[in-house]
Amino acid sequence: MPEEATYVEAIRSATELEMAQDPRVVLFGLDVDDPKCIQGTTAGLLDRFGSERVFGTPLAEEAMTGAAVGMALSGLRPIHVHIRIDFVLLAMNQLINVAAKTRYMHGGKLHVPMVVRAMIGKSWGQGAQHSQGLYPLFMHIPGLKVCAPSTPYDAMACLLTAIRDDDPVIIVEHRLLYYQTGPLPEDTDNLPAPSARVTRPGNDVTLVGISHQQEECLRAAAYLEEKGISAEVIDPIWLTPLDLDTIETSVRKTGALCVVDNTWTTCGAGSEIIAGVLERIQGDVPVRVKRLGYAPVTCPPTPGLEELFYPNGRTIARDVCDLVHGGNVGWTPEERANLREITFKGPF
Amino acid sequence: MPEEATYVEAIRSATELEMAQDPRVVLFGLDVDDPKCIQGTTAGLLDRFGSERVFGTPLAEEAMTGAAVGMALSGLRPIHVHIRIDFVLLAMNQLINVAAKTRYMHGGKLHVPMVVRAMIGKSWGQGAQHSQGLYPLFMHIPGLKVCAPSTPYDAMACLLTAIRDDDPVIIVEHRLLYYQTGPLPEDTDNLPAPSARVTRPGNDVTLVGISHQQEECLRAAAYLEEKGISAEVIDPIWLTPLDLDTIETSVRKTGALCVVDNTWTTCGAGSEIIAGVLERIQGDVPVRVKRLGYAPVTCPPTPGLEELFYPNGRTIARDVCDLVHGGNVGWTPEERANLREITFKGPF
Amino acid sequence: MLERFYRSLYRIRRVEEEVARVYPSDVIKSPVHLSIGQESTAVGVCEAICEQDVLFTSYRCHAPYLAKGGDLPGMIAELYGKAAGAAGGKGGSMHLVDVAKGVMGASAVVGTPLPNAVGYALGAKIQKKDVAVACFFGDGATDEGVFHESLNFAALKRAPVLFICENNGFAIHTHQKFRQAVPDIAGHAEAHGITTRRLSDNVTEIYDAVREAREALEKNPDAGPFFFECSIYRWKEHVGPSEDYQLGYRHLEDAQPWLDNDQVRVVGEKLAVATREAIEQEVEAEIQAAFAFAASAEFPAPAELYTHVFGEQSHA
Amino acid sequence: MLERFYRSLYRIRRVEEEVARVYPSDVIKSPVHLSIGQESTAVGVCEAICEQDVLFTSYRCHAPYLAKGGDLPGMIAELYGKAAGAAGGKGGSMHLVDVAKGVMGASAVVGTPLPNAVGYALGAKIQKKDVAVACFFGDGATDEGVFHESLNFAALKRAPVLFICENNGFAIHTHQKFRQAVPDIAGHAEAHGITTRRLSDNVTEIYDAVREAREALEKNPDAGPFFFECSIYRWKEHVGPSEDYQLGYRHLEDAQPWLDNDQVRVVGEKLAVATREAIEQEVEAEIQAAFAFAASAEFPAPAELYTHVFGEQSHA
Ligand SMILES: Cc1ncc(C[n+]2csc(CCOP(=O)(O)OP(=O)(O)O)c2C)c(N)n1
Ligand SMILES: Cc1ncc(C[n+]2csc(CCOP(=O)(O)OP(=O)(O)O)c2C)c(N)n1
Ligand SMILES: [Mg+2]
Ligand SMILES: [Mg+2]
Repeated sequence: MPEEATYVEAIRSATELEMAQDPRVVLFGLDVDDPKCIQGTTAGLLDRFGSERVFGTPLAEEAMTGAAVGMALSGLRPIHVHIRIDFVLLAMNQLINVAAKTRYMHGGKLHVPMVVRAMIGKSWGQGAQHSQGLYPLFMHIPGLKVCAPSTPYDAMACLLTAIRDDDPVIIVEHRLLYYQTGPLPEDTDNLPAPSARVTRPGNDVTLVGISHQQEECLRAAAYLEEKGISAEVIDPIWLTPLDLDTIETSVRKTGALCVVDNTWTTCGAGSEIIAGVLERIQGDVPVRVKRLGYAPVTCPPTPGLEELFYPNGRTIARDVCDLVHGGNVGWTPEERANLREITFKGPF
Repeated sequence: MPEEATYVEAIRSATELEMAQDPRVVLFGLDVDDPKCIQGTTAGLLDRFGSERVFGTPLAEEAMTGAAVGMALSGLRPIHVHIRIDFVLLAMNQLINVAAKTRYMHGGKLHVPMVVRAMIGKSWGQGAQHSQGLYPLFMHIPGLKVCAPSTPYDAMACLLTAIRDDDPVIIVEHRLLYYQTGPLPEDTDNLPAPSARVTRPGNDVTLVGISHQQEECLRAAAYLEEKGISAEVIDPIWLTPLDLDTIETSVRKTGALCVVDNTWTTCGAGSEIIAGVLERIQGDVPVRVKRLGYAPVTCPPTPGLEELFYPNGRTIARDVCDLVHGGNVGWTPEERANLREITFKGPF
Repeated sequence: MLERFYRSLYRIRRVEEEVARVYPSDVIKSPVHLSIGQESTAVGVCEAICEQDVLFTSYRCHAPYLAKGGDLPGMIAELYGKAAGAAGGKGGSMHLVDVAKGVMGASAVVGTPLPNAVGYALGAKIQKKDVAVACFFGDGATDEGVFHESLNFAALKRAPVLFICENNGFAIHTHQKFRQAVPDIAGHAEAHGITTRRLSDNVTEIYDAVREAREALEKNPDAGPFFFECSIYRWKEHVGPSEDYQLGYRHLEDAQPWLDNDQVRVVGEKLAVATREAIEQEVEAEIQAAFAFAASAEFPAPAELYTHVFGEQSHA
Repeated sequence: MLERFYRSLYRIRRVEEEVARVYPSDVIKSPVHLSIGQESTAVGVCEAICEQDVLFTSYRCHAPYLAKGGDLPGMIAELYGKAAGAAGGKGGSMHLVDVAKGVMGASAVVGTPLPNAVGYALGAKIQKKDVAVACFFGDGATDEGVFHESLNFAALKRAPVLFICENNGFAIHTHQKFRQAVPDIAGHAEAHGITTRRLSDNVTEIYDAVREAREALEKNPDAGPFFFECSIYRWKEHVGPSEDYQLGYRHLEDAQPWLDNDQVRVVGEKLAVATREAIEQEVEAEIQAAFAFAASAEFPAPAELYTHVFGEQSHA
C-alpha cells in the first residue's frame, strides 16, 4: 500500500517524477520559485532541477501562455502554473485561439504539449475575482482537454497524464482540496485512460460532483442516508474528454441525476452532463434532473453570504431529497461535526 | 408599415437614433471610423457626431474594453465594436473580472452601462480564428447580458435596449445575417422586454435556433414539411436573460426539443436550454432532446469541410426527423433553390 | 500643508495598525493588503488633486481610499463584512468604494484599474468636466501588457490621467529585477510620450510634483497624461498583518533606510508637539469609533446575496 | 548574394501576382493578405538567418514562408483548400506551415505569434540548440500589450529572437499616427533594453543588419534578442487581390516613392540580363507547375473534418 499523501504532495511529486524522467518538462509561472512555492506544490523543484527548468515570470499571463505554446513547439513540455484560475482570463486568446487550434489549423503538422495548472479559490472573503470556477469556458473549446481531480490520487494521475499528453491540458485545482489526504497511484508508468469514477455506489439518485464539490457530494450522500436515500456519487475527474458512459449507466439505474458544479450552472458542466445523458436516454427511462452550483451572482466575501453562495453537503442533501421525492420535502439535515467543511484563512 | 431595411441598416440606425437622443452614447472600436465602417454599420456616424463620440482605436482589446468600463463609470454609454468575436478573447479579463462584477463587488455603488458589439464570421475560408461563436462563455457569467438577434427588427430592438440598459450587454451579430432584410420596430421608445419569439408555429417538435442558425432552422422547418413534420421554431433572441417560459410551453406541447447552436455544443446554449427545460418539466411529459451546432473541431477553411462543419437547413431537417421518429430514418431532403444558404466572399 | 499631510499620514498608518492588531481575532474575514510604509504616495497625491477628482486603485487600496476622504466607518465595516460597509459587505478589503469622495472602486486583478482610469478620464474630458483621474498601481502591474495599452491610449487621447506607480520593488515576493529586463518603469512612460517624474517617498516631493501636473491640467485639459514613479517600501507581508523578513526574499537591512525615513514620523516631527498631539487624539477617537461601529453593525440579510447583479432599471 | 536575393524577391512577387490574377476565378476560397511591395523584409531576413532557424508570422505569411524555403506547391494547394496543401486544406492562406523548413505556422490573430516566437527561442536555448527565431509582425501588432510582454520576457531571458517589425504604416486602413501616441516602435524595444535597428526596405541593408545579429547569436547565445523596424509599404489592399487607393485612406502619391524604389526591379537591374532571365524562367516554370498541381489536387475527404483535433497519442 502506498502511503497517504496530501493533494499538495501529489502535485509536487508528480511534477518531480516527470521532470526527473523527462528532461523536456519545464515548470514556470508567477511565483513558482518564491518562498511559498504555490502552497508547496513546487517546493524543492528549483533546487533539484535548476532555474532553467523551474522559473518565475513577470505578470504577463497572455505572453507567458504564448511562451508556453512556443516552448511546446520547440520540443519542451511546459507546465504553466496560475495561482488563481481567474487570472487565466487574461490568457484566453492564447489558450483558445492559439493553443487549442494550432494542431488542427496546421493540418496536424504542429502540436502543443503543454499543461496549465490553475487553482480555484474559496474561503475567507477572497470574493469576486479570486473564486471563480470557469472550467466550462474551456470545455466549450475543441482542442483543449480539461480535468478537475478531487483527490491526491487523481491529482497525481491527472498531472502525469497531462504532461505526457501531446495536446494542451488544463488542470483545475481547488485551494481547499489541498488539504485532502489519500493514497497515490502505485504504478505511475501505466495510468488508466481518463474516465469517471463511482466514488460511492448507490441506487436512488446519481450525484455528480465536480472539483471541490465532489467532497460536498460525498457529505451530502452521508446526510441523505438519514432519509433512506442511497446516492451513487460520481467524480468525472476529466471534463474533456468526458466519460458519459459511467454517468449514463448510473442514471439508467437511479432515474435521477443531480450535477453539482464548482462554478455557476448556466452553460456549466451540469448543463452539459444533463443534456448529454438525456440525448442518450431519449426517454427510455424517466429521469429527474437537477443542477446545483454557485448562486447566479458574483461571489460575496462576507461570511454569511459566502456560505449561501456555495452548495454544501447539507444544501445538496436537501435539494437532492426534493429531487428524489419530486417536490419540496422541507428537510435540511442538521450539521454533523464529522461532515463539517474545511475552511482556512490563508495563505491564499 | 415601416419600410424593409437590412440588418446593417438596423444596427446603423439604432446607433444613430440613440446617439442623437442621448449625448452620453459614444461609439468606438478598431476601424469604426475607417472607409469600410464595419460593413456599413457605422456609416455616416463620424460625420454626424464627430470624432469625440465616434472613434477608432489602437489594437488593444483588453485596454479598450477597460476604457469602455471607465467611460461607463464616468457617465457615458459606450458602444465598443469588434469585427470578430474571436478577438474578444483578448478582453475576457475586463469583461468578466471587471465589467460583469463591478456593480456587485461594490455593493451597487457603481454600475457599467456598456455595450459590446461582436460579430461571428462565416464563409470563404475564414477558418480557425475568424469563425467562432463563443457566446456561451458570456452566458456563464452573472453580470453580463447577452443577445444574438437574427433579424433587422431584433437587431435594432436589441441594440436600443442594450444601450439603454444600465449594465453590460454583449450583442452577438453574425456576418451572414448582415444580408437579412425586414421591417424595423415602429415604436422605438417602447420596446418589449427581452423575450423569445415563436418565429414559426408548429406541433411536432420545438426547434430553437440561435443567431444565424435561426435562419437555418426556418429552412429546416420548410424541409420538414416534406415529411409531414410540423416544427415550432423559436428564436431566443436574448440568451441572458433567457426566456425559458416560451420554450418550455412549446416543448410541453411538442414533446421534442432540438436546439441548434451557432457554436460548439459542449456547454453551449443548447445544453443550457435542454437542462433548463428538463429541470422544469421533470418528467411531467416525455421529451426527446437533441443538440446541434458546430462539429466538435476547429473550423476548417476548405469548402467541403467547412460545409460539414456547420448545421444547415437540410442537415437540421435530417436530424430533427430522426429525433421525432426516435431513430435513424435515413432521410435528407434534396436542396431547394429557394432554401439555399447565402454565401459571400468578402469583404470580411 | 504639513498639518494636513500629518493628519492623513498618521490616520492611514494608525487605521492599518489597528487592522493588523485586530486581524488575529478573525473579526476581519478577508485578505488584507496593507500599505504600512507606503502612505506618502496616497497622501501626497490626494492632497495635490481636487475634490472632484477620482481614484482608481488596486487591492492595496486602504491608503488611497482614506487619503481621498473615503468614509472610515464604511471601510472598517466593509472589512468586517457588514451591511453598512462601503460595498455593503460585498466587496471586502480589496474593493473599497466611495463615489461621493471619488473613490471609483478597486480591483484585485493586477493591472485592471489602469484602462478603467484612462476610460474615465477620457469620458470626463468628452463631457467637458474638469476632472483628473489618479490611478494607483504597483510595479508588478507594469509587467502587464495592459499597462502599455493604457499608457498609449491615454497619451494618444491626451486623457487627464495621473499615473501613480507605487514601486515597492516587489510583486508578492518577486523582485522587479527578476521580472523586468530594464527596471526603469518611467522609461516606458517616456517611450509613450508621457511627461514623467521619478520620485522618492518624500510626501512633499510627491505633493509638489502632482500639484504642478494638476494645475497644468486645470489650465489645459490636453496637458496630460502625467506619470509618476514613486520609490517606496512595503513594511508588512504582501497580504496579511505581519512582517515577513523570515521568508528570506528580502532582508531587514534592505528595509532599514526606509524605516529610518518613515514619513509619518518625519512629518510629525516637523509639527509643534501640541499640534501633533491634537491631531493624533482626534484620529484615535475617530478610529475607535469606526471599529466600534463596524463591530456592532449588522451582517447583510440573506436576500442581499441576490441584489446588485443587475440594476433595477436593467432589463433582466 | 544579389542573385539569391533576386530569385527570392522575384519568386515571391510573381507567386503573389499569380494569386491575385487567379483570385477572381474563385479557385482560392480564402481571404488572402498579399505582401506585394513588402518582399524585401522576408528576403533580407531569411537569407541572413540559418537553415535550422525558424519563423513565426502573422496571416501576411506568404512572403516569409516562401523566403524561408517553404514548399510552393504546398502553399498553392493550401490556398486552393486541397488535401495536399501545407496544412491539408485545414489552414488556408493565413496558416501556412512547413516544419522541415522552419516555418512554424502562422496566426490570424494580430500579435499572437510574438510570445510563441519568444517561447520557442527560449525553448531552443534551454535545449542548447543553435536556433534563432525570426518573428514577423506588423506595426499594428505593436499596439497590443502582448508585444511589450513578449519583448520584456525575451530581453529578461536573453532569448535568441529576431523581432522583425514590418512597418507598412497601416493596420487595415488606420494609420499608425491614429493608433500610437509616439510612432516610434523601435523606441519601445529600446526601453525594454533590446538592441534595435531602424531600417528601410532596402534588401541588402536588411540582410546586413540581420546577418550581423545572427552571427552575434552564433558566437553568444545570450547576445539577443534583436529588434528591427523596417519601413515598407503595402501595395495592395489589406486583404484581397486589388489596389485600394480609391478608398481614400491613403493616396497613390504616398505610394510613389515606394513604387519607384521597388526592390524587385532595383535588385533585378543589378544583375546581368541573362542571369536575370534565367532566374525568371526557372521561377515561372516552378509557379506554373505549382498552380497546376494545386488545381488538379484532391480536396480533403470528409473524414478529415474530424482528424487533428487531438493527436493519436493523446488521451482523448
Ligand atoms: C492578473 C493577476 N495576476 C496575478 C495576480 C496575483 N497577484 C496578486 S498581487 C500580485 C503582485 C502585484 O504587485 P504590484 O503590482 O507591485 O503591487 P503591490 O502588491 O506591490 O502593491 C500578484 C502577482 C493577480 N492578482 N492578478
Ligand atoms: C487581435 C486582433 N485584433 C484585430 C484583428 C483584425 N485585424 C486583422 S489584420 C489587422 C491589422 C494589423 O495590422 P499590422 O499588424 O500592421 O499588419 P499588416 O496587415 O499591416 O501586415 C487587424 C486590426 C485581428 N486579426 N486580431
Ligand atoms: Mg510592488
Ligand atoms: Mg501594418
